[in-house]
Amino acid sequence: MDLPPDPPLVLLEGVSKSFGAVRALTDVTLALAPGEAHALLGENGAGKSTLIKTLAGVHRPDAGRLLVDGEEARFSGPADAKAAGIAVIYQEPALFGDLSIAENVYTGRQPLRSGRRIDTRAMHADTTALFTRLGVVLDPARPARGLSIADQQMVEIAKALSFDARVVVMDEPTAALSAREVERLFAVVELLREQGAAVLFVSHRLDEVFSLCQRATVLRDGKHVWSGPLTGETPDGLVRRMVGRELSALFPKQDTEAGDVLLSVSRLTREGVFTDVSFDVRAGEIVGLSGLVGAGRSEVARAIFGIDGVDAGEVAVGGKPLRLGSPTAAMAAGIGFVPEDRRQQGLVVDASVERNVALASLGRLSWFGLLFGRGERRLAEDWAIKLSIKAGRLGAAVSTLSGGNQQKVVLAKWLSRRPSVLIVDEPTRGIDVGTKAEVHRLLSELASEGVAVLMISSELPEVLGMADRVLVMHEGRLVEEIARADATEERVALAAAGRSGAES
Amino acid sequence: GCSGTSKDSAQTNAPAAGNSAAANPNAEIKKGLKITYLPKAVNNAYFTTAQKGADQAATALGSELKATGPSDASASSQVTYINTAAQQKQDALVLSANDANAVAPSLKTARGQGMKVVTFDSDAAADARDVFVNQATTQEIATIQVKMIVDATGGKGEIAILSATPNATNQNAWIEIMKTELAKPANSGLKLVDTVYGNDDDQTSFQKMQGLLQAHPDLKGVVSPTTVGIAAAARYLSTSEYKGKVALTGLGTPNLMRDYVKDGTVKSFALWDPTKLGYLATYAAAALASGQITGASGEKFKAGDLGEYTIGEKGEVVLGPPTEFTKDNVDQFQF
Amino acid sequence: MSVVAPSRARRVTETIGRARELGIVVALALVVIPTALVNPRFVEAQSIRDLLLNASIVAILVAGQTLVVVTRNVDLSVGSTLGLSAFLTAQTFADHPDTPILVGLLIGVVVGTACGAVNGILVAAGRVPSLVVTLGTLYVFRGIDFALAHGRQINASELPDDLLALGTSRILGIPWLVVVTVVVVAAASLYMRWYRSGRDLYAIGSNPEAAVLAGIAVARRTFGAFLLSGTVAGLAGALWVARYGTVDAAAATGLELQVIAAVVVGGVAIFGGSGTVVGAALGALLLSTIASCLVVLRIPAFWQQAISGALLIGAITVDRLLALRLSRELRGRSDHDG
Amino acid sequence: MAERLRGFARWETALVVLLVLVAVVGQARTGGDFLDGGNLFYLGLDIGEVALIALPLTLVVVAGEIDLSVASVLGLSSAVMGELWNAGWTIEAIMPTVIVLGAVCGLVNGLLVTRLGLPSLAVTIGTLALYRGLALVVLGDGAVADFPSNFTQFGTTPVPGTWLPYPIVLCAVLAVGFAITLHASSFGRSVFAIGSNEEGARFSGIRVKRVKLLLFVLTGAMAALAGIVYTFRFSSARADNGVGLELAVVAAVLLGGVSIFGGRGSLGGVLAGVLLLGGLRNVLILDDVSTEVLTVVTGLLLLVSVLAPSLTARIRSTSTGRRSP
Ligand SMILES: Nc1ncnc2c1ncn2[C@@H]1O[C@H](COP(=O)(O)OP(=O)(O)OP(=O)(O)O)[C@@H](O)[C@H]1O
Ligand SMILES: Nc1ncnc2c1ncn2[C@@H]1O[C@H](COP(=O)(O)OP(=O)(O)OP(=O)(O)O)[C@@H](O)[C@H]1O
Ligand SMILES: [Mg+2]
Ligand SMILES: [Mg+2]
Repeated sequence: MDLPPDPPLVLLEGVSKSFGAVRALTDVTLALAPGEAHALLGENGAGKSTLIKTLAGVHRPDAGRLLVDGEEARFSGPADAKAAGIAVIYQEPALFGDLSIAENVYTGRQPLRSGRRIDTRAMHADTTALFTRLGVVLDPARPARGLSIADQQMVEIAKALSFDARVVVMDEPTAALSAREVERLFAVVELLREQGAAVLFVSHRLDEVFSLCQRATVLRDGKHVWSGPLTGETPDGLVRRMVGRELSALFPKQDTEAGDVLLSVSRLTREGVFTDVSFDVRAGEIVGLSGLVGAGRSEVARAIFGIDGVDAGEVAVGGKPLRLGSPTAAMAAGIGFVPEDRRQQGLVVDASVERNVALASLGRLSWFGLLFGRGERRLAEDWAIKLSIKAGRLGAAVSTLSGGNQQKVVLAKWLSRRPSVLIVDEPTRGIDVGTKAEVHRLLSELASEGVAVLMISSELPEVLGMADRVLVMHEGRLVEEIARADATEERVALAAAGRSGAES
Repeated sequence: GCSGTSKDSAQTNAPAAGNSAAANPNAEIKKGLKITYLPKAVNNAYFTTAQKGADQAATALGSELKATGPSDASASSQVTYINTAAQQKQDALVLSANDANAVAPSLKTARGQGMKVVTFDSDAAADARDVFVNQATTQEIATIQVKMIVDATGGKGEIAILSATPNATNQNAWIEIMKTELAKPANSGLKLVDTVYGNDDDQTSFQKMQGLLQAHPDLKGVVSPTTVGIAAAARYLSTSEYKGKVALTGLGTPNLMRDYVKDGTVKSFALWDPTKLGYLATYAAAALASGQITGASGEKFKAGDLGEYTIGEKGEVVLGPPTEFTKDNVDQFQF
Repeated sequence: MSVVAPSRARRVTETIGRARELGIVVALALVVIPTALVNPRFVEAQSIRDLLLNASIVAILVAGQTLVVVTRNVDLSVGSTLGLSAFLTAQTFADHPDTPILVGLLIGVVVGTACGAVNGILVAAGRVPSLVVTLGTLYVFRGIDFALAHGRQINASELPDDLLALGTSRILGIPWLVVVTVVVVAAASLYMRWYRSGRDLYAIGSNPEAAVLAGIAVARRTFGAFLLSGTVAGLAGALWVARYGTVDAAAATGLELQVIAAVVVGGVAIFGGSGTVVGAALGALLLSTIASCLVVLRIPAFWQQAISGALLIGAITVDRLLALRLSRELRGRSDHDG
Repeated sequence: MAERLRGFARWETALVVLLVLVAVVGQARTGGDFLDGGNLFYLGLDIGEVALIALPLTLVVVAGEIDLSVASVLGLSSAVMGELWNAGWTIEAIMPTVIVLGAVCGLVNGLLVTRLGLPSLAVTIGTLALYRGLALVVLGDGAVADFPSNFTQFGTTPVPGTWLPYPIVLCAVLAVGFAITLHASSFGRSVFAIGSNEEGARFSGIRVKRVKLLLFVLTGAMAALAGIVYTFRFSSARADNGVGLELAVVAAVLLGGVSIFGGRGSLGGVLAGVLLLGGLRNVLILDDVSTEVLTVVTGLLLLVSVLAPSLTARIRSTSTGRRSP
């Protein structure tokens, strides 16, 4: 075990955590030294957020212990972690929409004046000062509801900084930020380090990791794989540690002949969200839709499927115009849609696996609206075998399944309808390595059967490995289309950042 | 309607399961009769007082009196209790009906099973009970209220009525006759301008009284033919600037109204003694259950301390004229 | 990133924020002015005092209910709590005529607080939906009330005059009861506006999961909100005795619906997170004023309830449309500076 | 969550056990009066309207909404029935008209909830006042009581040769329909999906608004039907018929194990809940237990119905070291 030179500020030792059947963490050890920026790396679902939530007092570990300043600490809730000087920026911003930005920053710690009253003026001034440090212009008095993801993330960062914490944990703080804000953030982190704080940093962008951090810890499938200084490490080396095998094996996209145009989107516009989006997807093709978080990719998919209305533009499926604004019409036309947020949108997690699988096929399974016999069960059994869904019983609630298996349930739900056009939004978010490969194999297989697949993904390697063509969105516009042969990580990333067209 | 059942084509409800048995005026009152006392609602002070009389009568008669009832005075809430009494094979039921019609079907069924039914205070449909013990005739009650308001206002000006619920059988009957009385030339100085409903709820009545006074700047008097309403109205008047300017009268209990007749808010009000009403109704029930009477007009029965009563038209027994209370006599009454 | 100048943004949000209370004031004016034109008596001192008095007890309850509703809960038991505390207060005075007024009032407050504590423990520690819990305690408290009262009605003649005077006497022309109401509403509104624990209530209702992550003691605060709602209902019960002078076990039956209606009309979101005590108290005033106006305008008795119902629906519809507009406004602005 | 589900399943079992207990103890305490045909007939009559309204309301609550205006719709339909009868309409024409009227009341609730996105709790508190007010406008303080006996007898006499009241027979037939709709139809699956995760339902192509609208309409129509039954049973059409009944219905639905947050519940549980509340009331009244005890028992049952499943779920989750959200 490689331990940092100084006694660690915080030491997590042999921590394990399970959620039902999912082992999110197994015997993980992590040490944070004062004055260091420490990267926590791993694939989606490796257990990074779980480890962080354990550190933050949100989860109680099943085994292992937590030492702060060498003393064993027991957090019964986030308040205890805060009191111990640990500030956390969670992966999903958790703001109070009805409260002002300043109050969000200072929840429970508002500056007071006489009579223990909240000093609003001081609070606003302090907030403005924090934002100035971060180079953001936000009105501290406005409610947090309606803030963009990036602004929400900045509020979260300001909140963590306002603590003067000794340990600052950041779970993918940069995912939604542009280069300028990232720079500011890094400057602030440097400052924190100089003051002797420890920073735990999660990011999928390895260049950021190398420029910011001194040491790193890699998790794979909830297990500790490696800890050490970053000097002398290469990005490839880290990736190999995270993935555990060579990348190419992961993306077995078979080559197929593209057929007729099955999905045709033209000049689709939803004001303030995306503008003038046009593209085609052909039978047998997987088209990747890339871009930064917040670029509006999910919104395009939602509009095609009829969840949101549009202000202009048309969609045709198999040459026939589609009535927009109605998921029922989209389904009838042969579109299937695996949404990005499986717990909220993809599944009814309290309901059983079979109910979920059958939910989009009720019309077909019923006879004059009545569900007789075991139609749902049979459908679910069928697809559980096809996709090797691991569930105790098909009658068990989906919430008891592991993330990957939940994702497979969503896929089963849509594949069982035999769609001609399949839209998948972040199909592998939060699912483990093995399952990810399986999902990729499935998508590839579907394409080879003549389905038109539109795949939205934030993971560049996934897009590059799977897509026949890559479309890139930036701030609501389609900025580039790149053929598979020309698609490189750099080119897609540049386009996503809005700096395309430098070369063609 | 061409072939369906409409009001014109339908026969009205079948006549009551008639009392074929003949009365035996000399029959002894049976001992240990089981009688259920069923007020409009259990938490109503008026009925709690009446129950005292019923208890006295039951003790005197050697009967077993059981008081029960719903907590709200809605139209149908008594039916369960009527059914239960029938199920428990009670000999007689002493009842003040929340709704004359709603209780009728279950009363008929219960009578079919041999239970005798006496209504008091508020009648049920005439064919659904044996005897109705009326506190006073509708005419008497209406007349005395008109007389009191004429006295209080000097017979001139606008008046209004603050009643119980819009559906209250008694109040509506009294109000009808009061209107007829007011239409007489002798009372032409009084003009009835409004009728409002306090739902026999203290707070609502209180606020409806306020509203009345604001809505009618020239109002000279208010008649409230309900004990809850008059008490609430008096309380409002006594502390408002209208005290002494707007007259109030109606039906109230001495205990609730004592302060207000003494401080001059109210000159007079009327009521019968609810204790006597409960007492008489229980005697009637026992007489019926013992076969002394059948409820036919002209039959006579003895009601303990109250003396002998004769059954009148439609099986009605009248307790006696209402008493008018003023500051001079109110202290003689405790109920 | 936002590049909107803060001054402009602040102005927009604040105007819209205030508009919700302003809206109720305007609605009040719309109700009062025409009525006063038809019947000038409506705005005389006695009448205005009566309007305020009529709204006062509900307004007190509304102050407590707002605390609860803001946390994304609801307290349906306030009517029963009030009834129980009113009866016990009245009984104390009736059976022990020497009881000092303040002690008697305190008894009501303590009874209410105890009821609130029961609700609070069940909801916060049992982690069960407050709607069901308080529907249950609505029955339980009322049943206990019935059992204790046993048909007894306590009336003004059994109560000390000093107590009754509290319900009718005035200071500087303002009825005492109204003064107490204003104090309660002001205290609750200051608490929710200026104190950390008050702001926590908004946070809990706005985003319960985030509240846990932010280290807010959700269970304790929720308990506190129910406790205070009970305390306030207890106080309202004691004042009820003073105001109406007649109490039986059925006092304030069904009042909970009026209270919730006032809260909703007053702009408190039924799913928590937003709304003010002042707004809700104005809502109570609006509803009771409407009821008075209908009488004063000589709207036939049978129409009054239908009209109040329609106005209630109208009020929440307008409130909803305003809120939708506000959120569209906010979204529109962040879209354009993206 | 699974524990929770199993907990609920067990609550329904517990309801049946409680029912049997009430029957046995009731039978013993009342000297055999409880399970007597005549008494069962009364019991059936007493729960008839509550049961009729509880059927559709179960679906509404499972879908995550609530309708507090049901008792007012009942009152309005009763008042309109009386008014139309006075106007010389035939019963055969009045009944469908009144049911359509109830459906329209439900439609108004539904439109306010689905089109304007208002919370159903607030909307139906408003229409609770509105519909009751309209009933008063229609019939005022009048009571119409001269309905023909060949109709009122459906509310006052049992089915010949049995102790079964007609409303219960009607209710049983409809209950089968509602049970199939909720538990064995694609519509029912949609209702559950909407209740547990409205957004997820929308993403599955379920027409959330339409389903909810339909449920409110159905509830209105059933409340009107209950109004007809009520009117015949008491031979009395009045504007204040059924005041306060909404709490009894909601209590029965919740007691039946339906989650107020939607997504969980069964029609069998609700029927058991209706029977338990009605049966217990009946036993207690027969046993001369006072009204106050009745009220307390109703409240306690409600508390137990939510606390029991939640506590068992919690005990399990602490044993697995897990925190419930
Ligand atoms: N509350 C929960 N209940 C059940 N399973 C959970 C829960 N939280 C996380 N998991 C599972 O634990 C595993 C680890 O999840 P975690 O969020 O820690 O991954 P991560 O490394 O942060 O991934 P990402 O890079 O996508 O954020 C996943 O399989 C996930 O589905
Ligand atoms: N800069 C911004 N200004 C205003 N709103 C924004 C901005 N960025 C994102 N949003 C809003 O935030 C929401 C989230 O967008 P979302 O993150 O789903 O986009 P996306 O491109 O699909 O990203 P991903 O799928 O990677 O999460 C959208 O409703 C979008 O309108
Ligand atoms: Mg994560
Ligand atoms: Mg997205």
